[in-house]
Amino acid sequence: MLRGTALTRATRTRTILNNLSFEVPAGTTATVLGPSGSGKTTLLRLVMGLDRPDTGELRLGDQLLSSPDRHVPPQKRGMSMVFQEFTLFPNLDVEGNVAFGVKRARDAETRVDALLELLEISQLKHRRIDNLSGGEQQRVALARALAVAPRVLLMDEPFSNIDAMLRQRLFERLHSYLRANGITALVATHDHQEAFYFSDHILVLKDGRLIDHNPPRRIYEQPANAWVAEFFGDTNLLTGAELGVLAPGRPLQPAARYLVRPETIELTDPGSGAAAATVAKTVYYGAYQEVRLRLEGTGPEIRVHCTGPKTLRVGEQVGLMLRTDAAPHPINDEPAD
Amino acid sequence: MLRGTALTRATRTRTILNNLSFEVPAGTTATVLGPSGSGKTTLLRLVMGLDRPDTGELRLGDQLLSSPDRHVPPQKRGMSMVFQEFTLFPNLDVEGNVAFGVKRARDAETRVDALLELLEISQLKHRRIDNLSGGEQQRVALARALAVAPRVLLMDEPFSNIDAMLRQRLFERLHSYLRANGITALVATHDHQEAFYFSDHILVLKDGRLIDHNPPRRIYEQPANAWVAEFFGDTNLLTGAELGVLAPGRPLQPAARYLVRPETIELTDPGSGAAAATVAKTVYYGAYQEVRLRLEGTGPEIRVHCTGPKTLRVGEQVGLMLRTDAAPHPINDEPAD
Amino acid sequence: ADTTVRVISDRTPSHLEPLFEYYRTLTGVEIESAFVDKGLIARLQSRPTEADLIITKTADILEEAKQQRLLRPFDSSTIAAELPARFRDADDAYITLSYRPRVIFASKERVEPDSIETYADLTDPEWRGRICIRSGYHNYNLSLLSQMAEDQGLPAARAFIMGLHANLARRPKGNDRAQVRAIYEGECDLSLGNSYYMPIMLANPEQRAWGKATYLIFPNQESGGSYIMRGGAALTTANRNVPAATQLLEFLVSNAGQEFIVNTTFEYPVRDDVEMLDSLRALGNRQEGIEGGRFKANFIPLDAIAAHRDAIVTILDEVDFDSDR
Amino acid sequence: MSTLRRVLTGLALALFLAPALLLLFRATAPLETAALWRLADTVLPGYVATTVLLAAAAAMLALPIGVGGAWLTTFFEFPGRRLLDSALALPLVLPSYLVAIVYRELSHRFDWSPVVESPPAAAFLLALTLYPYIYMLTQASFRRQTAGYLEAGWTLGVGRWRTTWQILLPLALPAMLLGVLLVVVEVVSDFGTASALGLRTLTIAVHRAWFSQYDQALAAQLALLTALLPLLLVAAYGGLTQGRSFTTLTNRPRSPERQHLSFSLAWLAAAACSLPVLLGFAWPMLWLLAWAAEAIDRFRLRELYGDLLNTLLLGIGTAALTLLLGLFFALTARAADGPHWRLGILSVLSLTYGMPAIALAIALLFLTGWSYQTAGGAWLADTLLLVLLATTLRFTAFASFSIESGLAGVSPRLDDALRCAGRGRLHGLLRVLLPQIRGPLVIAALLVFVITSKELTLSLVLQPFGYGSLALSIFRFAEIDLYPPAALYTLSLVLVLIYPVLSLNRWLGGRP
Ligand SMILES: Nc1ncnc2c1ncn2[C@@H]1O[C@H](COP(=O)(O)OP(=O)(O)OP(=O)(O)O)[C@@H](O)[C@H]1O
Ligand SMILES: Nc1ncnc2c1ncn2[C@@H]1O[C@H](COP(=O)(O)OP(=O)(O)OP(=O)(O)O)[C@@H](O)[C@H]1O
Ligand SMILES: [Fe+3]
Ligand SMILES: [Mg+2]
Ligand SMILES: [Mg+2]
Repeated sequence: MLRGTALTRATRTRTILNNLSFEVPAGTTATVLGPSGSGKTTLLRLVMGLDRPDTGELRLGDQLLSSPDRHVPPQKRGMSMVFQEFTLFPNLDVEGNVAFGVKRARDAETRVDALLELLEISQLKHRRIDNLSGGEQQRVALARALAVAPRVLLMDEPFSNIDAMLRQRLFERLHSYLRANGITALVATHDHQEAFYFSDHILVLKDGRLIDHNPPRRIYEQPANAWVAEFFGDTNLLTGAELGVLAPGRPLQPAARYLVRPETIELTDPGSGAAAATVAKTVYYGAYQEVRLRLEGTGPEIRVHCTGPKTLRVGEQVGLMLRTDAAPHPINDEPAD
Repeated sequence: MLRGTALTRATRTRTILNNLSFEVPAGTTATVLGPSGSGKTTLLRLVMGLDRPDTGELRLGDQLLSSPDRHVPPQKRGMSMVFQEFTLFPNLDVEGNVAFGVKRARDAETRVDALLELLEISQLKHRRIDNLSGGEQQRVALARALAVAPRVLLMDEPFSNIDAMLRQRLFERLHSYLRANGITALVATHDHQEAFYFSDHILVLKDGRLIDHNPPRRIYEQPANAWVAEFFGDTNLLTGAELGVLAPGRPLQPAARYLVRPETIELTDPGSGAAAATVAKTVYYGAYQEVRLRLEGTGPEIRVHCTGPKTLRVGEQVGLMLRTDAAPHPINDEPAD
Repeated sequence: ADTTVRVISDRTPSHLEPLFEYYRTLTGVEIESAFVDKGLIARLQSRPTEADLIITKTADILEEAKQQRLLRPFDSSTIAAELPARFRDADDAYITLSYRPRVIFASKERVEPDSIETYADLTDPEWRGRICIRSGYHNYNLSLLSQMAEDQGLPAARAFIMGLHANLARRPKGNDRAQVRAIYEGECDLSLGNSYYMPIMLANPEQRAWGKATYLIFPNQESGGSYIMRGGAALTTANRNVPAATQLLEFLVSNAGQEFIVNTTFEYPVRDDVEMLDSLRALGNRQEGIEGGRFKANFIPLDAIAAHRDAIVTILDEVDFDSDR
Repeated sequence: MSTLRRVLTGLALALFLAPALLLLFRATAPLETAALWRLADTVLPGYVATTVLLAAAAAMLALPIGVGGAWLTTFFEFPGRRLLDSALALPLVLPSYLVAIVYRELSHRFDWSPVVESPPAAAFLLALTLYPYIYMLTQASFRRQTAGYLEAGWTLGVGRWRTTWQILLPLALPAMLLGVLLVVVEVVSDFGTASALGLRTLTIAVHRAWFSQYDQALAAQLALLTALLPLLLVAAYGGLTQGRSFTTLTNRPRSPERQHLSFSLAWLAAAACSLPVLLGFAWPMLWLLAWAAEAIDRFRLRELYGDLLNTLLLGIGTAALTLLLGLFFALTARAADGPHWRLGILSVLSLTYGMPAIALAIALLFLTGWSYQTAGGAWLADTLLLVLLATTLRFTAFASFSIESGLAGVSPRLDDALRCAGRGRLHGLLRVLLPQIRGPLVIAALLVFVITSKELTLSLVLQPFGYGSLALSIFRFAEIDLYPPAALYTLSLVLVLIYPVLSLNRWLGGRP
């Protein structure tokens, strides 16, 4: 169990991390998610021990790792970290980088080979670092961190330069690798897809505060507040009164606000459905089409994701209704903290 | 019009770019998409003039930019570039970096301010670049490239460290900025979402070859081959015979292979639908759930994305059918080139 | 109207500057000087007309320069009248300004007076491991050995070199004074050095003890005389200001000029009417036949000396003269 | 690389090669090798052996002192670190031969002072006075490195020492090697120390051939032979750095924090850093002070005036010129594909620097001899300009090596970024690239200034009429064993040089 209690870190002018408390059960994966500049990297550096907290405590199991007056140095924490900017050693080749932290030289060769294999970079083994592509470097950095067999693996945006297909494969392998080796992982990412796939828990950071800390599904469907809801996907925030138009007959509180995900609204032929609307904008995303609609009258703009090949045109008239299996979540719009 | 003809670039041991020909009409945005190591960065460097092609030609309008014996140096091309690893100037602050390329000092101040505003980094104006977060650095790099008012803007993974919400905002603003200023853009990315949103055309690279070069929708729905299909989203590649089970009554050629996107298959209650299947695996992605199913009998595994809150369990029985509005695309499984 | 004369010299500036200053007050002629301690001959070769007058501490290079036609014979009845022929080049290309014998420094404690009379005596096995000397290739030694070769024949010079080398106490290193100091410090008993070093050492509080520990022997007084080093002067081929340059040359051999030279360098004058310095009078006073510092010098013509240089160097190389003992 | 640039570089290199070519001409036309063969049969092997031994031993000693000092002062905190950081460069200000003379004199005066007139002892003294080259270049390289590597090491469970050993030190390899190259070249072409200590080196042999034998062909042959040694080292440098990367990506250029050492280690570090300063500077300086005190009554500020002015003019002029040339060369080499230009330039510069100064001086004398007949040429020779040309030719190696070692650490991506930023090369050079190598640049300027101020042979041979400099005055007194006034002038020189050396840290702007 990796546990942070009331961690704070500040520079002279501003607070970067503000009173963070969290828990990552041993052997599970937690994702730190937040917008750019929210303090993800700072948190990871703090857990790694590269920086010290100004207040608060960090524990791994029974061991006190960091507190304002105690500090286990990073190299003694049994952790390893993948840096956002990789920080590979330029004078070593790929193999040298990956083998760098391996204690027993005898193991190094096989271990390195296995990891390069895992990350699909075997053919780069003897290449110089400086002419690898971005994604290749990133995988080398990942291999290097895995090679030391850490208790806790910290990864700062480990897949930011890797395409979806490869990422998917790596996800799966890495996931089972972490499980098989009982490694606790903390992943910083800005990509909620990554977070959904990978993690048992998600820590949502905003401006250095932890504003949600729950399993993925919970966060998507019952986010702590409107901001979290939006961060994890397109949203419609509708009052009970507005939503009532789309879902006549549901028991809704007219003044409350509800989170309605775009994929839970169905488009129907004009005239049918619960409400009539006009297409205001469409964006094609492959797997779905985002449609922004204006309800008849002066209702709010509503976003709908609709799948399938049907092409909608701006100005077209359609019908709208809430899917019957959808359960709109009432949103407490105050910030969580 | 930016036009490459038969561009090739090789190292001693391997070919990195192989006989690439493409066109980007003036004022439009094209995305170079491909897996890690496919040659995206190399292509951008070549267009920028940082590297020379071994064969082939590159033209901008009437001007010959690169050929094996002619080479307009990068600083004379009226282009600018955002690097994958940002490569900010470490001795200058944010303002200094962004203002670097602005020729007339008088313009610099307002121009820089406007761009910082656009990219939401105004508050960083006087910060040193070494303590910026990854996403902040990336935006500074983008601002720096925009500040020189290029004819052609090259961006190498410009949003890889930026969260979806911000990215969405930046997309929109950048898009209108590029249009408003008539800037031709070439964006390398591994993220097909980005490509879909942003681009008029997509260039799909694989192992240094251009294997598809079409508008987004065309690529998603009628990809050049199976690999492209998979790269742009989850796929089911089913023979006509297999697909027939899901869509009885459609005119399909039993031996041909069809691309069936997961979101075009509907799950129904067990017993109803065209075919019966068992849930093999589910993954929660927020907006949708990926479900892998095994058809009754020994049919292929089928992926379905289903939206809505219904939770499926592994082993559960469900019904399956192709959505009636879906138009499966026959796939020519040979590589495009 | 041009009243400056340009002098180029390899002498120590402090030895000439007072003289130039005096000359200026005397005649109003400005002297511009360059003290090129090294590579003077190369300077002459590459820019033959850069100076009007050359003053050198090793007249050998004037002979070399003459052969390369870099000198202008002077035309001066004064010099012809006042300077004995042995101090003038046969073609009046250069003159000798002063000279100093290369003599033997001997330990007062450990070397009996008159146990050595000639250079060749140094090769006596009696002195095995008791002689110090600076590098054999130094101009001073090359000149000495060349004179010996001219005077006594090359075989004699070779024998001397080998004998001397066999008697050395240590590897040749340091300058002439360092050898005297080695005698003082007991490392050896005899050394070769230029005569002026004795008065110079005696005048220097730090070195007085070295000088005091030794006495001077003028060798070869029974035969041709001690071998010498010469300082000299000559006109260059520049024709900017020949009369003024000639005048300066004349001044250098005048009584006043000679006094300046002798007083600063402790060398011997080329005029008999210049009074001998007290510090020089005492030199050789332990040696039989030397009175008031008057000794016999061997004035072998410079061209004859130059002819032996290569042969001497060859012999030095063969015995590896500067090697560790 | 553009054609214009090629041509310009070619011309500049030709200028640097001219002295060597003249020597080659003298050495081979007419081809007289009898003297050389005779020498080869007799004493030459000894000269070569002494030279090689001296160079190798001095380099082996200077390397650990220089690198060790740089390592300790950059990465650790210990008592006196601030002071020692600057003080370690101090031996630079004393002319090597003078230090040798001090130690030689002391060995005569005191039984306990060791005898230094042997090649190993001479190598030790040379190392003591020359290690600052390595120290300064290496330190500049260390300073530029990022804390990121140490942190990366920690995250892999690897401690500071091993990361330093396997990453930080190797990244400073160009700086160390070029520092060693400078030391070796200096030793090989040194005349003063060798002659003060009675060593038989090749450079001594060159002097001998020239001034004792008047044998120009032999002297030229020997001079070329001498310059060969540095060329071998340049080849070694090329071999050792080829195909390796020393660049640090620049997104997070934080320098590592200094580690606080435990009590005993801290004092050990302080002692280790003090020792070279004490032996190479403080101790000889003490004696020079004592000597100078004896001559203080002879001190005339007015006499010093001209010397001082010339020294400053020459030093500053040479520093400026070499910096420009060094930059030009280093940037050319950087812009070129492949290592050929770089090694070519290094070779030419080492050749010009590696030939004994006397050979360069005389070669220049002959090269410019014809021009003396012209008005312009006479003017050139009668001003300081010819000396300036000579010192520039000789010491551009310092500037170029220093800049080269700095640029080796700058990622080529930065050049790429500059070329894409829509501004001309000069703008990028001034605003970004030069600030990146500010340390090496300042060090280059300082080294050249200091070395030029101590320079002897070139100004001796090429001096215009009425010229004097501090170094010349020191030499003339030392030559006739007048140490007190020599010491006095040395103190004046030290006073001129010590301020820039001690301010070095400030000019480097502490840490980025
Ligand atoms: N030394 C520092 N001084 C001042 N501000 C700092 C310092 N280090 C970090 N910051 C600021 O703290 C904030 C959090 O930085 P951090 O690197 O943790 O963000 P992040 O969540 O990793 O963002 P990204 O996704 O962009 O990498 C940023 O706004 C950054 O500019
Ligand atoms: N100088 C080089 N020598 C050898 N191989 C190189 C060199 N430069 C690039 N490569 C290889 O060429 C391939 C293409 O590199 P490139 O950087 O263009 O990929 P990319 O598409 O940008 O990948 P990524 O998405 O990972 O950044 C990579 O496999 C890379 O290792
Ligand atoms: Fe003398
Ligand atoms: Mg970050
Ligand atoms: Mg790339």
